[in-house]
Amino acid sequence: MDKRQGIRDTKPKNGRLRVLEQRFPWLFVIVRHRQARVGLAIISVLILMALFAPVIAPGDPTEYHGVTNTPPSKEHILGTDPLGRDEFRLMVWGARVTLLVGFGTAALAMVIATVVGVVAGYFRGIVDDILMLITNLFLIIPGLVLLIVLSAYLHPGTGTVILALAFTGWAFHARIIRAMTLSLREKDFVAAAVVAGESSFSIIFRQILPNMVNLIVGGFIGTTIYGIGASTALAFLGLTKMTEISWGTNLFYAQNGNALLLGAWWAFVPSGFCVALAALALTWINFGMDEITNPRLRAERELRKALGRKFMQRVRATPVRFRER
Amino acid sequence: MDDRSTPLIDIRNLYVEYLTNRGPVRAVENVSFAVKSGEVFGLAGESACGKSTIAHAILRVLRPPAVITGGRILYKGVDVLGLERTSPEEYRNKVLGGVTRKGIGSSAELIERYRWAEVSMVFQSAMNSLNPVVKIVHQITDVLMRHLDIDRAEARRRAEELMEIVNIDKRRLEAYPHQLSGGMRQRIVIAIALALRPSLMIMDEPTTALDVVVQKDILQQIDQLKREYGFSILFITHDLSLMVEFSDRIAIMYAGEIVELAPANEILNNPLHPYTKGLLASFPSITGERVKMSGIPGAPPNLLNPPAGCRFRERCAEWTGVDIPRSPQLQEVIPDHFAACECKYGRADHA
Amino acid sequence: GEGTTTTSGPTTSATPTSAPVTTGSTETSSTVPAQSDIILNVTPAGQSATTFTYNFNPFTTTYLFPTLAGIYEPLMINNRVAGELVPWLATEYKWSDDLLTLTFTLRDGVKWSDGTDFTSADVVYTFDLLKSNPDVAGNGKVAVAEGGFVSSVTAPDPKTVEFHFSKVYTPGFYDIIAQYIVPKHVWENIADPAKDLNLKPVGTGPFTEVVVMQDQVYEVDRNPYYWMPGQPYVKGLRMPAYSGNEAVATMLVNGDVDWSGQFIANIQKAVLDNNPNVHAWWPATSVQFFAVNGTIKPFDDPVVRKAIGLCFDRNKIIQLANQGTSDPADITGLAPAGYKGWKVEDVSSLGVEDWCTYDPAKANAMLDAAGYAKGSDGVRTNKDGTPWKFELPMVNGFTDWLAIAPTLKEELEAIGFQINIVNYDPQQWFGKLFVGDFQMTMFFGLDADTPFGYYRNIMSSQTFKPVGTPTGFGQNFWRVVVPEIEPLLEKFAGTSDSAVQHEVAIEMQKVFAQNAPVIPLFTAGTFYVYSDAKVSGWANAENPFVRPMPIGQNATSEQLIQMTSWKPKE
Amino acid sequence: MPEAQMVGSSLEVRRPLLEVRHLVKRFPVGGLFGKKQLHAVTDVSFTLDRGEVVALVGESGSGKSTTARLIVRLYEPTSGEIIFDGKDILKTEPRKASLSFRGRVQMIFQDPFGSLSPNHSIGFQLERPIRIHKRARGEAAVRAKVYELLETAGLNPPEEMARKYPFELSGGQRQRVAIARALAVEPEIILADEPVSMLDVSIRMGVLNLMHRLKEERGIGFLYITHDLASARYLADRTLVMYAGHVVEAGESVDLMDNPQHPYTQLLLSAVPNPRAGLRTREVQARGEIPSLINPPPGCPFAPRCPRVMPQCRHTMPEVAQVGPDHWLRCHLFPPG
Amino acid sequence: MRFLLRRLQFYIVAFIAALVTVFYLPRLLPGDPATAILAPMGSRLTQAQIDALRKALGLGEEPLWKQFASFVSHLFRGDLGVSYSQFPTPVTDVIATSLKWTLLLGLTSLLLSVVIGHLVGIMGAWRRGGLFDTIVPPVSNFIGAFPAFFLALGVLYFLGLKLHWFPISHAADHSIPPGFTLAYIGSVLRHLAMPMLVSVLVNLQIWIMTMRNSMVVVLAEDYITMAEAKGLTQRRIMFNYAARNAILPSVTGFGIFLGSILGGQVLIEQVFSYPGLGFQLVRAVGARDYPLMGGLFLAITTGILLVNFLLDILYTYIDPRVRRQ
Ligand SMILES: Nc1ncnc2c1ncn2[C@@H]1O[C@H](COP(=O)(O)OP(=O)(O)OP(=O)(O)O)[C@@H](O)[C@H]1O
Ligand SMILES: Nc1ncnc2c1ncn2[C@@H]1O[C@H](COP(=O)(O)OP(=O)(O)OP(=O)(O)O)[C@@H](O)[C@H]1O
Ligand SMILES: [Mg+2]
Ligand SMILES: [Mg+2]
Repeated sequence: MDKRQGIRDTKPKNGRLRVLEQRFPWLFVIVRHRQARVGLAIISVLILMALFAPVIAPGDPTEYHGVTNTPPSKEHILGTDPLGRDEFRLMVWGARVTLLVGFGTAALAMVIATVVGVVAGYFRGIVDDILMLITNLFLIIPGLVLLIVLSAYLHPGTGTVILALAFTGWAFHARIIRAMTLSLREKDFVAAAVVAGESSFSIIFRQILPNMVNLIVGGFIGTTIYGIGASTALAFLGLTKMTEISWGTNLFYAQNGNALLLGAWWAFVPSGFCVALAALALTWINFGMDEITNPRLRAERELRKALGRKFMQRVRATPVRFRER
Repeated sequence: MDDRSTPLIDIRNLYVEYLTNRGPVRAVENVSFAVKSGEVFGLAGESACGKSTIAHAILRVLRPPAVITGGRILYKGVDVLGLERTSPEEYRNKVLGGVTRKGIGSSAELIERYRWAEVSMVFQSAMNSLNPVVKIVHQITDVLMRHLDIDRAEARRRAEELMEIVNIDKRRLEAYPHQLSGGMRQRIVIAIALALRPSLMIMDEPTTALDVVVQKDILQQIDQLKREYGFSILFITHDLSLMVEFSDRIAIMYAGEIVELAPANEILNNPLHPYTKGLLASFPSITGERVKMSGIPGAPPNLLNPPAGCRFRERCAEWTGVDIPRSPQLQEVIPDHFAACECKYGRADHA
Repeated sequence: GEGTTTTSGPTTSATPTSAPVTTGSTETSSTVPAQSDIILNVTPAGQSATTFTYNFNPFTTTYLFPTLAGIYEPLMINNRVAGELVPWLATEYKWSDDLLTLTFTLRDGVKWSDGTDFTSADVVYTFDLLKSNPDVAGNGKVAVAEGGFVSSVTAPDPKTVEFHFSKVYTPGFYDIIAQYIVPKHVWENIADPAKDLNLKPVGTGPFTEVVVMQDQVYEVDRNPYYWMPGQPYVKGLRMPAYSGNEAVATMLVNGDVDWSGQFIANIQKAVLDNNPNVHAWWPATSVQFFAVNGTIKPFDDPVVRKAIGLCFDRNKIIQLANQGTSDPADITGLAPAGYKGWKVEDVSSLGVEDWCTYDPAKANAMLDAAGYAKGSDGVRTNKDGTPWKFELPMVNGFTDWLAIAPTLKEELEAIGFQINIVNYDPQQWFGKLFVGDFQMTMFFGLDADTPFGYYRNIMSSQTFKPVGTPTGFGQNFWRVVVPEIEPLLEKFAGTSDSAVQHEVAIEMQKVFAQNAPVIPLFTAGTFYVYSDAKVSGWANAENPFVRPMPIGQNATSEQLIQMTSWKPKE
Repeated sequence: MPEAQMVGSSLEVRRPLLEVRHLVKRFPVGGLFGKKQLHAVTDVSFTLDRGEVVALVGESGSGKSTTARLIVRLYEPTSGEIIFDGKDILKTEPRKASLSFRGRVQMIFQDPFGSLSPNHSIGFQLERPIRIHKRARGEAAVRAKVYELLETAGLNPPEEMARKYPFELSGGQRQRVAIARALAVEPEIILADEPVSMLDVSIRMGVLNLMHRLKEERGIGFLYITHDLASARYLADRTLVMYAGHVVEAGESVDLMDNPQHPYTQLLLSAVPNPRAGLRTREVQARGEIPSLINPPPGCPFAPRCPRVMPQCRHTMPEVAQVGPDHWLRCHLFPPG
Repeated sequence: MRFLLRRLQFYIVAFIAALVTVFYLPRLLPGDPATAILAPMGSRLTQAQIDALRKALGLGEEPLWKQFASFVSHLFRGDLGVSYSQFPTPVTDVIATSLKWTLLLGLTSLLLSVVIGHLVGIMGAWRRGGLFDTIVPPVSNFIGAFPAFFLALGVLYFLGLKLHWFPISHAADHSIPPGFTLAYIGSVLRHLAMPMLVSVLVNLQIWIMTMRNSMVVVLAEDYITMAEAKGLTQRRIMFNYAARNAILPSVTGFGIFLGSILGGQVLIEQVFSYPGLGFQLVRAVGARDYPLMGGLFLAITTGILLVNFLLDILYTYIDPRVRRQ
């Protein structure tokens, strides 16, 4: 009967921190959630890599080194690619365009999504009907397919890729934001603001938007993943600006130079892993974000932290762990 | 505590905590009470004082991050908190007596057998406790077929019977929950709770979401059934008027602890604990003179970091200024009437 | 069947050829080899698809391999790597003295694959079809279509065909011999020759029997009535679908392909080292060049064009573009393997200073001397002060170009340009190119039968169109006109004397070298990969008897020579 | 016009500040083509003056909140008149209410957790109405006004309270903030929509007493919406009983609850738990569900459940009848006149 | 029923929107498609020939609306025009050859990933933080983070070229005549293995995470507590109570993700030379084959609309709540 297993308790937090946490929970998620923390670390490293590319890997990434497909060596720590370019430089510099496209897409898509979602949700009626019809259309039309078709009409370039990706990637979040706006609009604090005499503009910016920061941040991260993945895929299909250095074009040239058949893993692996790492890191951060919108997700983790994994039994019943008093 | 008859369920020194990232929320602290056969035992107290937590603990269906950190819950002499380690024989002897139910396998399964067959529960959110995508009939028959050795047809027949008992047209068995009104759903849940004729039925604020008229109607029906079948009821509400109307004995909870325990009339006519008095002063009357009422100033303490000693002290009008280092213990101030107020009634010498 | 002698192969009486050429198994055995059951897997160039849509109509532009040069055959083959004219359906040709009548003698014993005899009526019918149907395509179309040079085609007897010219134009010979001949008795029953899919083709070629047509594979087996005894050696050709060059590379490694026409990057290590049966030979048959828009200053100045020619490090460029599998081009702009016999052996004999060797210092000196001053930012300006800021278009999908883009930019900037690389999709780029809406660009090798056609396309006023009007494909869209070339062209077209033509061709090369209308970069290979796992008799560097690349659309007839040369594995 | 009288106190000569006449609200429901309407409020009339508390009671869904939201123009009425200070604001201010109206009529919502914006500090939320309505000028003045409001609402110390965020407050404190916010514009009338129903029982009295104090000290008129009859009796001068969108009975609170005349009021009162009476003694007389508000049948809405139903109840809505001084109802048992 | 009618309205509007897009997009763009298409056909084309081809391609001189009307009327006769790049094959024929393979690969991999993903999601959520849950979903995230073509190339190289387990390209053996023979079906399945594996690996995480999160939400519902209190078996709670409700959001998600799955398939088709609509689309884009692009886009979109409508019907079946709306 007497199971005196220890319960590891969490330390209570000081007041100011708690206020901050309530206001910007998504900032705290990262600290608290192990996966999100690792994710943030990874993505930060990748962003720093992009920002400090000239410092980390000095020199022109397109420079031809006279040797192609050399395995990693002292001069080329990640070898050279089929075009005789230094893989390390390509990987480091490639972060710039890929991350720019990812974040750019996310920023643009979320602006569209937020505007459409909030306008539709707030003004409702015919505006809502029309905007949602468009949104649903975009939702159902396959993104990458539309993207491929669009790429036929647009001039290949970073800007157009961002534009096309944002164009195909906003709809899902617009719908979520609209739903949230609709529910927030019914909240009494919005009604209270109306009664207090606030203007629609002020209500949207002061009352509704601040409450959707979580959603917008989550959507931003999700769209970034989409942007990175889809731009890489487009590059692989040769549909982006191919003279640019990005992880996608690196992979394209590796494949184009038959690096696989040459056994030149170093031509594929660095950029491929970077894409995967970025996507994984962002996915993990979003797992953390999920816990804000769904606090139930947190509960079990706390219990596990305190009791260890053993509390789970075949039949689910509240665990009994006596505490010494 | 009680020597006249062995209680049906005996809760002793129960502790329950929710382990949150801000530290443990001590939702139930050292709570002891017993429910006798055939009695309606009321658990009253304002919101968040731990009533539902106790109810869920009895069935061990508390959700993470809840942990039971102390005490015993003896149901017919078997400790529910140790069912995993109870032998099936002991359980059969003590709990089942002569009653035949579906066979019991391992100890691990005992908790499933104990649930509903022995103690059933009408949840606080009864409206939401029906599965929205499953027809009513299946939600009734699945519990029958799980615990009784009967076939589908028989289960269905019994389901129809149950519908009759709670006064709903049996054609409604084919309905989905959303097709029924709140009152009907509530009655269905009660029907399910009655399905196995358990010895104890926990009713956690079964009527708060309902209109007063419907509420009254349902409570009368339950009362009727209780007298017919003779089960005990653990009745939970924050509405003292309703509680007094419905229960035999009442425990008043405050901030995770029981502060007063007495027969219903005693509570109404002779409240001992200042909190109980305050509570009674929070319900204006529908009859008589309009008198100014005070309520209780302040707010209940945060259970994350409850103050040491008496938890009501901050709000108490009768506080004498004495600091008591640990929580006041329940003591029998007058026969059958317990109160936990050490600064008024002195220190008890037993727990 | 029982073979007879080596002389049964086609011979030629055509003037340019010095010696009779034979094809097939000529040297070794005296008997016709027994035909085999071997099926070769072929991935022809330009036919990437994961599912096939079937079309064997030679009058469309979307037929499948081997519609041209396989199912249908031409009168003669201009075998450019060998510098020979190979008689095929016609054994002989003759010009009339006034050069206005061209007479072909057809080969005896040729049958259509349905057993019908091949006659001059079929040839006449084919050219009539081209003439009367505006929407059918064909190599001979230019001869008979409106504005063409052939006024009528007649057949005095079943074995003779006469082409009556409306003006003297001897290079027209090559347009005529390149036309694939279809059977009159089949095609006269086809309602719309431009749109028929011709799924059961009847031809004179070695492979005519389409036996398998699945989503991802089709097979064409040998013609039971093929006129060349004992040919073809293999039973059939099977064409698997492939999504692109990289897919072919893996298929080659896996042993799934025997004959292919794809560029394979790093072919040595990627494929040849991984599969010992596979070999490659990439004869240089054309030249890739760099073109500048002659209507824009300073590109109208030959000095500037030559300076650009000097600024490129061709060896580096070749490494990047194709891992060194081709050679630097020279100031004639001609590819050695494409114009054998025409091209001067020694470029210095032209007496023009070399501008195709890397020498940026010299280029700068030339430009300085010509008065293009360098600004403080290192960018030169025109005499009117406009800086040399230009856009270099790069085309997605042309990976060899994309690979050298940064180098081109760097090297051009070293002599005072400022280059902005802009990416285009191929179709966008094509659209801009031919109307003259570009400043500078890369362009791939042009094919022509002789230097006549080649230089005519490059710098003649005959192919010039004003900016805004599209030029023909690969015809002087850079809009540099060199008047000195006109009399030479006229002289070439006005004679059937090969010796005269060869002399004129050298003059033409000189004119090219003096004016640099385009800047030659490097020779472009014919991407030919084969596996000797099943058969031998493949053309290769040791035995370069033909340019053997399998091509689906816009096929050249040379592949017929390879198709009739396979023999048992040694 | 008897309906108009139904609510007005006969003793008063001068016009009350707020007068609601024949207010009707129908919500369109159903699909694109559906012409179904939900009759949330039907023909509601009453008056409310400064310094007066009028309770609006009735069970869930009877249209209490809708009535309040109509008055503060959160919803547009289908028909009816809202006469405020002698002007029909529906006519003079179509579509949206003017700032001046909003400065005089405020509302408190049921849910103290939902009516405060979680992202702004208490101080900010109190500042906004002060700034919008220019009740104070200058940073210092505004801050002083905020502190004063917090103190009035019993939130001490005000400096600390102003810095807090809603999640840091208990339910009772939040509801006090909501009241302070309503007071910020110095209104004459406050519509309180179930202001205590979400609060813990022991805290409710404090909020009710605060409202009472404001009425007494500042002469603010309250429309107190609740389903708790006892608290209506405790706080309100007059009480209106609503059923399915209709006001079925109205009168002086104590009088109404001691002598309920309408069968529905009687039923309601009988169902209120009464510890002294005990559960078993009284039978509830009526059963059945509240009728659907979507395209309801004609007649008295209570007819289906009424123990004393008569044939005419099912097709005609009864007229207003006066049964005592300041006690009115709508029931066929009490014909007008 | 009303719900379905409303949805039907939407699908009709969506279909019309797709039609208009397909028709007008190429025609709205500057430049003449004919010039671009005909340009590479060789210098031997004469002007007369170009004009004739233009006529044959349907690039007439009629006013746009008339062209649109004839486009629509042809469409309803099952005529989507003639492919430019595969002239004179009708677009419908081109689509027909690829369609069955797309469906085979798409549906089998979708089915497999949905089934596996849901099972893993259910299991993971049921024992959140358990050993299974700590290993399987993160691994699937990690794999799913890689670009589809990257995985495809890896699988092709290791399982195909190195281990020779599966054929490296195409949908069936060439030597086996197509038909309902064991040999042919076997060969189709062997060829399906690697593309399907990649498709499943790429998509698995979507379903795992959707289901897992949805399960976690549902597991917090009161009716689950009630089911537990009822002493029902764990299996029954897991599937009848939890999964059955948790699957509802996936059903809607299913329709939305369908598009992205089709997009991902493009890359897989490319690597394995697998026949399918995706590759056709990329090729059509490369060749500026507007009729084919339009036809493919229309086919894919219509397919997705259709599936979504079927899902709506399914949804009303499994969620009784929407039936009444
Ligand atoms: N999942 C949880 N995590 C943390 N704390 C919890 C959780 N569930 C309940 N609590 C806390 O436990 C205490 C008791 O809650 P419980 O639900 O038992 O109260 P109650 O008396 O039933 O209240 P009510 O009348 O509102 O139903 C409360 O302080 C509450 O905040
Ligand atoms: N915006 C709306 N659209 C459609 N119907 C509505 C809307 N608001 C309220 N209703 C309906 O109008 C009726 C009256 O609602 P109201 O909220 O006024 O009732 P109430 O008396 O305040 O109830 P409660 O005590 O539950 O707050 C209800 O049936 C409600 O469903
Ligand atoms: Mg509770
Ligand atoms: Mg309300």
